[in-house]
Amino acid sequence: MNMPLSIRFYRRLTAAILIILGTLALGVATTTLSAQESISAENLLTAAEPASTIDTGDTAWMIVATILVLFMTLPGLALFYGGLVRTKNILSILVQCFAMASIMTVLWVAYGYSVAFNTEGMEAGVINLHSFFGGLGAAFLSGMGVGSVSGTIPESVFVTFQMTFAIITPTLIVGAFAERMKFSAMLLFCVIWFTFSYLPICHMAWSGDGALFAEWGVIDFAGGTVVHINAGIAGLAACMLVGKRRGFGAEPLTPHNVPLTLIGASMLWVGWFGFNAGSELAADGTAGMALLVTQIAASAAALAWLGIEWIKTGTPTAVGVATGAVAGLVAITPASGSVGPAGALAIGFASAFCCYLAATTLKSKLGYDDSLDVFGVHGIGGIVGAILAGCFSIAEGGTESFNLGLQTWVQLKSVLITIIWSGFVSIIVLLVLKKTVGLRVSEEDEETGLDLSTHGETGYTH
Amino acid sequence: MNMPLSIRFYRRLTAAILIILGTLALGVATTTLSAQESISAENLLTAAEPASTIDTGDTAWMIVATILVLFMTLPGLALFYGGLVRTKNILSILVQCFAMASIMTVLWVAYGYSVAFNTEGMEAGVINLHSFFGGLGAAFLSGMGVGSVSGTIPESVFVTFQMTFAIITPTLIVGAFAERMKFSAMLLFCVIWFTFSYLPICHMAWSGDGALFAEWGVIDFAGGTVVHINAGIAGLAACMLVGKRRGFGAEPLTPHNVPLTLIGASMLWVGWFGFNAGSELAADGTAGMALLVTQIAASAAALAWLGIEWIKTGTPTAVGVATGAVAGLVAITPASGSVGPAGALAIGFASAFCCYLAATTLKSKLGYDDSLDVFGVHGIGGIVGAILAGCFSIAEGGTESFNLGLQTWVQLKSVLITIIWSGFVSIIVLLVLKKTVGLRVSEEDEETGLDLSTHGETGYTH
Amino acid sequence: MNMPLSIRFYRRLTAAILIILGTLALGVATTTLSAQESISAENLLTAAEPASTIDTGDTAWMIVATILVLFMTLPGLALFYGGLVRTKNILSILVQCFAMASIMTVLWVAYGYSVAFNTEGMEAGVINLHSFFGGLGAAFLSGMGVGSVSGTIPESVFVTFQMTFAIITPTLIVGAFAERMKFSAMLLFCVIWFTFSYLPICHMAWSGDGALFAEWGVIDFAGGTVVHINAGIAGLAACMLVGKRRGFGAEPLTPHNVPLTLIGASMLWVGWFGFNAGSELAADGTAGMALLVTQIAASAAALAWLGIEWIKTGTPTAVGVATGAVAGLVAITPASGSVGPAGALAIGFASAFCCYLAATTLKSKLGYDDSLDVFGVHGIGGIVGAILAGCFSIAEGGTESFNLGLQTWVQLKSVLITIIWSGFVSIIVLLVLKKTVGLRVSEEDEETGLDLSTHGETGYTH
Amino acid sequence: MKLIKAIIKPFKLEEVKEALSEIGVEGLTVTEVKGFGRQKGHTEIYRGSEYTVDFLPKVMIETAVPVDLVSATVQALKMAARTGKIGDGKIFVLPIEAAFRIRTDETGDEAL
Amino acid sequence: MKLIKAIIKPFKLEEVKEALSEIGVEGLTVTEVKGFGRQKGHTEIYRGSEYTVDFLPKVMIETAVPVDLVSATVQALKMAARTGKIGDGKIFVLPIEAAFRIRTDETGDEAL
Amino acid sequence: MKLIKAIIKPFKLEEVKEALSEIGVEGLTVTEVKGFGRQKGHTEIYRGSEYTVDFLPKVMIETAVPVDLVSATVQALKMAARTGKIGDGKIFVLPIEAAFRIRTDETGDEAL
Ligand SMILES: Nc1ncnc2c1ncn2[C@@H]1O[C@H](COP(=O)(O)OP(=O)(O)O)[C@@H](O)[C@H]1O
Ligand SMILES: Nc1ncnc2c1ncn2[C@@H]1O[C@H](COP(=O)(O)OP(=O)(O)O)[C@@H](O)[C@H]1O
Ligand SMILES: Nc1ncnc2c1ncn2[C@@H]1O[C@H](COP(=O)(O)OP(=O)(O)O)[C@@H](O)[C@H]1O
Repeated sequence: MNMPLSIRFYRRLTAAILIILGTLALGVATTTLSAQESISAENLLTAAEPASTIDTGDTAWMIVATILVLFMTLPGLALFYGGLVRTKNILSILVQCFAMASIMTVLWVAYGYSVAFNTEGMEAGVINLHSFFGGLGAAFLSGMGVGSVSGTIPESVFVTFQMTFAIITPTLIVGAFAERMKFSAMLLFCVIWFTFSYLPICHMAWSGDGALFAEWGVIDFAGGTVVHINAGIAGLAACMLVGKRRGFGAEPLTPHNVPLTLIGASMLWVGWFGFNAGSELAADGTAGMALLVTQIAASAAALAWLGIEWIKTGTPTAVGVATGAVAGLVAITPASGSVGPAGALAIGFASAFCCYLAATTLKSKLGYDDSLDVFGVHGIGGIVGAILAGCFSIAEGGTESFNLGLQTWVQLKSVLITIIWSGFVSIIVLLVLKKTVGLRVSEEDEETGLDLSTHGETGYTH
Repeated sequence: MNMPLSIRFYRRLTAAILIILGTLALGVATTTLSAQESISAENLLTAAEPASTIDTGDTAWMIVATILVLFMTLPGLALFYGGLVRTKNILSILVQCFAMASIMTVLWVAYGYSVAFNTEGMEAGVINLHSFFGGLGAAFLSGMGVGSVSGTIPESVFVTFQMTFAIITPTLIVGAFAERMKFSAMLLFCVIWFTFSYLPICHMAWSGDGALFAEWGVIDFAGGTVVHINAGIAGLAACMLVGKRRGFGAEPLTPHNVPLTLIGASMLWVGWFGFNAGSELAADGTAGMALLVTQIAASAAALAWLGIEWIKTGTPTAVGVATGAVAGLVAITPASGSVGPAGALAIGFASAFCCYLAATTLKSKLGYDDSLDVFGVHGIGGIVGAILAGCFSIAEGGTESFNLGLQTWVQLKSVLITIIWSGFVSIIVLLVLKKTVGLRVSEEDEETGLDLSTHGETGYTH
Repeated sequence: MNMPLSIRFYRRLTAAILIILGTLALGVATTTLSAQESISAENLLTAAEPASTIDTGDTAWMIVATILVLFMTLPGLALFYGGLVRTKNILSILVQCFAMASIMTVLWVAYGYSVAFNTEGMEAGVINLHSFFGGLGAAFLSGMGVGSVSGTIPESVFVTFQMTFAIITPTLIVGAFAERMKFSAMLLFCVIWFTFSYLPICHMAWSGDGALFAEWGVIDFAGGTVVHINAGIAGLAACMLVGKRRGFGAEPLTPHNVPLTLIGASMLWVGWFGFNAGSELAADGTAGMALLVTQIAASAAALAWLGIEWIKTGTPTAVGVATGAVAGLVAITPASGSVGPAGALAIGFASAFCCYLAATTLKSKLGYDDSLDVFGVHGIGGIVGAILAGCFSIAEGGTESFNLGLQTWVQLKSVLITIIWSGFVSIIVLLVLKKTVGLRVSEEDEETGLDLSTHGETGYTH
Repeated sequence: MKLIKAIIKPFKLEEVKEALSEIGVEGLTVTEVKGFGRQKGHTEIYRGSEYTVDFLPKVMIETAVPVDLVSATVQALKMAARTGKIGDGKIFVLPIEAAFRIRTDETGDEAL
Repeated sequence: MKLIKAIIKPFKLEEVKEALSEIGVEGLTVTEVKGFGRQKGHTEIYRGSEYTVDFLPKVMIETAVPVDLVSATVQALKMAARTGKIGDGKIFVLPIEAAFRIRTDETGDEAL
Repeated sequence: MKLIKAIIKPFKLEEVKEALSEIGVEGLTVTEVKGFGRQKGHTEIYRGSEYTVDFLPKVMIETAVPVDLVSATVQALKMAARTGKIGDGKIFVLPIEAAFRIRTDETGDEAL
């Protein structure tokens, strides 16, 4: 299987480089032509405004939003994923989520925050290296103290809030190769992918004037490209290169504990308000509207998924309603700062339909084993949301300057770059790891379960 | 069983109509006589004050309070109830809770908010149709934008906060007919009951000048009538009309997973601070006091329940301490904006005693099968709280204008109207559904469990 | 076993009294010499400033922080501990945690708040009885109303926030004697220990000018001495006097449900932000920095524990990563208001190492059965954190007045006093209870499990 | 002495236990098992894909009875466990060569 | 009629079931058991201390077959359950004196 | 060869396993079962109502031993499992007609 893969890989490599270069050219052209202002401009590191002071209300909300986003990973995502695997692999999921949260925290402090948000060398209207990567000037949070302010909140809060995004994104990928990947390979993959895919995409979208997507004027309020598409594509690449689980297709690889999954889904749901309404970085009307549309999209998608199942199979399932809710939450993410209730309903429904197709029909047609549907839900949901965010956005400051066609093209371009970038980085890293440390545990260890073979523990003793 | 029921039903119908008419007349009379101001006046939709601006601190708190109340339903209530049913029905509870949350969100946006809070046609001192139902002027949240303000918070936050109340109330009812009701009938019942019982009672209590209970001057800070009595009565009606579970009385229908129930109870507990302290709609001294008295009442009731069990049976149980805490939380709800620590202690103790009697002696005497004691805890606890709220209230603005006897009468009247209204709506809807879609699953499906028969899934695989 | 114990006890009693007297003398001397200002001065009851008004942002944050700390106990700690015991004792842990939360709430209102925070009779620079115990002037919260203010928040919020600390501290001890202690003895022990050890230590550290530790200028931002060392020592004393579990050392007394433990650990983690960042009592830069360093220390310790296990046994475990995170959170607690990111990393790593040694090597060497490692994690972690808090603190208002050696000595002294005080109170109370109500359940009840024998219930029915 | 081994539907356990008590069977041991036979399994659904679960939950009762109680036991079992629908289960009778009560030193029929 | 009792590795259950179906065995009953034998247990780790877990998860299959199917059944079981590694398990053949189908009044080989 | 089937109290399992190992029993299979017998069940409480739980948790040990080990095995079982209190359990001895080790082609006593 190595030979054809490496061939395909080189083809893809060439293609990817060409596409990236082409898109870059296009980006520069479009930028100079349209010179739009970024709608996601509130999402910036506003280190440039030294006179600003702290607002206690905004700070209160942002501290809580930070806590809510961490809650999404620990225990939200950990349980959502943990319930879906078999008994013998539950602890492997939990350890992976805890380990990811811890490692990403340290890396974020060390260089992540700087590579993502340092604005050194960036200039409005100019595309250069720093449109892709931030500088290392803020590495180890140098220059940040108790008194540092970012917008109307302490910079420490901004750093921690963004850290929680950097935690959940690589952790999302874990679901794609659950139940079979080596612990060491999985950690290495996530660390390298974080460095070379999460950080640059985050920088392109959210670091302000001079950043690639921001210059285009992308609408990505809380992370459609940065978080969900980015992770979804990495998941797809990983599950294909790691290979299917033993027994995939032959035996039912069904959830061992559905209540655990629904607890996790609930926590993702409530935490997501921190994710979306928190991305406003203030306690104001936009945050309030983000709260409302998040709830609407999640509900619409949960209902749609339930309805599809009820019609198709007669049995609306618990895993279904939870997956639907998550699909809706994913899709509203990029749009949550700019759509109204009607748009949220539409995005929720659309996301449920597309993700349902992806997680059932598409997956079984193409035959990849994306264990917990990272691509089907986050990848596809993110794409649906990112594109519809353009369509349903209420333009800021009046409609005259808002060009729907152009905006949709901007959204598409950003989605495409994210797909290519994340896919490219993922494939390279995985191929290297495959040759070196190896991606999979042994057949016997997989049979025994990762809990016992890798972690020396069992989840439950009766 | 149909014949006598329908006879009883017509009798009740006539009685109910008479009582309602009588009480209305009484209401009008009392109102004109006393012309009190509503103590729950902060609970209003203040669309009439266009000059108000947002306070970031209040907004921060109300966003979080909203999230906390959603957290009470998902996963709080879902787990509290889920742990109490048998293994074969755990997923049915979870699906029902998720489905209710999603449906109510959509209905709230469509017409719920408008019917509950639109003040069109209302006038202080006048009882008319709009004292019972709001108009449809705010249907589909028309007129609400990112800039709309309600009091000191964005209107979007107020809408979402109240939405979470509209979510949890019908979801509470689910516990009464758990383990046997048809999924379709259950959804239809809840949707119609929400429309014709939740919305009007909410409007009567909380929509301000010109609303029935508000005109009387009811004290219902966070929803004794609106939420708990309303749901408790619907639960009682439903469990009686749906009928007992197979095996009720003969075999032990005991909880399958008590830890799940206690996780749920804990989440209800912490979420309840959003419910009660959030009902102040601001981060101030009243919210702080609501926080404190909520904690005190919950603790007092948990201790009392534990003590009663210890004395009566020698074994203080986990389900008992959790049920006690919930009983205390229910009872403090209407009173949380107006009582002090001592009142909270008294309300907590009283609630535990009454609910204990209801959930054990009364239920076994009367022989109805309220599976998870929705009536015993929420109905009875709500009544105890609503009445004691009058007794223990610290009058606002000095004691001279506060007449304890009159206030208790107002509380009683509101409780009575709620009981009759909710009971009446519930019985009608259930009887219609019984004749049409049918209320119960087949015996075999009940035996198999709703998880497999309705949802095609099993909760746990070992 | 009684004879030698009572002998040892009298020896210890004498020793303890001598040490306390000696240290007091030392304390007075040091105080007059150095006359430092307390760095934890924000932690005070500022009833003396009547002109202050409420800040809604600070209030919003502090209400949430209060909720988060309650969430740490219910369900956080309950699940963390609950998952670690055997199936037959899961409910005993849950009941104990619920009961403790309820009892401490009532006691806090009755006299706890007053004994801990009443400043009557205290004077800056003077050590007298009120340096150890507050007066009873605020018993039953007398004098506190809806309008009372403490700093920039309602006093009711301050009371409730501090109440949650008074709840979690004695509840921590429960882990030490899990699976064997009598319910009645356990309640009595905790109530008396709370009164005579928690309240005074809390008063000494946090009640402001004139309090023992505060006069020394101790750095204990969120409760290294007050909470963790205090509880850890009580746990050690209790597990030794209650005796080992049947089968300890012979059979594996392993966790019955590791996922439950990891859910609990996650909740402790997220709740801890309320604990640490909330201890600032405001939404400002210090709170933001506390948020950040808390996250860093938890992550560093989780990684370190994982790494140690990976190197030593080849199997990084789920229980390990969770225990590591908690160890880091414990250690950063006293330091969270005064250290920066680098200090947090160091404290996290150090804590993991020391707690790992304590929970594995030390425990098995000394042979005490601290069931859930209350001493190993909270006692040791608290000591490590309290001492390192001195070393890594960024002096407030410039470095010139900050003397590292002196500060470390102050930290050491406070740690020592706490160890002696808590140990002394614990031993006395336990010995009295042993002679009177008895500390342990019968062998048969222990064999059956506390769930059935004490609480008449079983956790799970399949 | 014979060992009677019956596989029945789980919800019939209570009734069977009572029926056996009535005819004087004083002890029995119950195991939760999964059965495969003529009765078809059910389908479960996970993210749109159906899986057939072949094994159905059953309960196995084992009781040692003196020879003269065998046919009464079999009869009682059949009456109490029967629903008439497929999947009601089986009864097997196996020989026992010796029996002991652990608590005392009783053996044979006395040990039951 | 004989009762064939086989203790096998859990992940072989599906294969064994199919092998038995093929040779005409129409019913079987499965129990989750823990086995102790030559195969060594594993070690688990809890807060730094290692514990040996002696008992390994196994699956016990019980099937009653007519006498003429016994050797085919044993053969099929052996083929399907064998991995060649220690811990593959055992097969025991026990006599059955009588069998009944609860649903009908069939007895003997017809009851299977 | 005989099949020894013992029903014991769960917490005695470890001791019994060691006692059997000592006398040379090399393998055994353990099932978690629920027992009903002279020993009374316990009462559980749920929201004020008491329920009697008749079935008690027990453990069933099955071990196939060569004929000459039967009485030693029974003896060891009795010693190790006895507490002297009601509910200690039973031992049954059943005939085995054939035994096979799945991994190899050994049969009879060699298969054990
Ligand atoms: N030959 C057999 N040996 C052992 N157990 C059997 C056998 N045949 C059936 N069973 C058990 O009896 C149960 C019921 O059998 P089934 O064929 O489904 O229905 P029925 O008993 O009505 O014929 C099965 O689920 C299985 O547990
Ligand atoms: N004498 C025996 N009686 C009953 N069960 C046995 C006996 N010996 C082994 N077993 C069961 O068979 C399983 C496998 O046996 P083991 O000795 O580990 O390997 P093998 O079957 O390869 O010799 C054991 O785990 C146990 O469940
Ligand atoms: N006749 C029987 N057949 C099968 N199992 C039995 C029988 N009698 C008792 N048992 C099992 O033995 C266990 C103990 O029996 P019991 O009568 O309670 O006490 P004792 O063994 O002390 O007489 C029961 O719980 C049951 O599992």
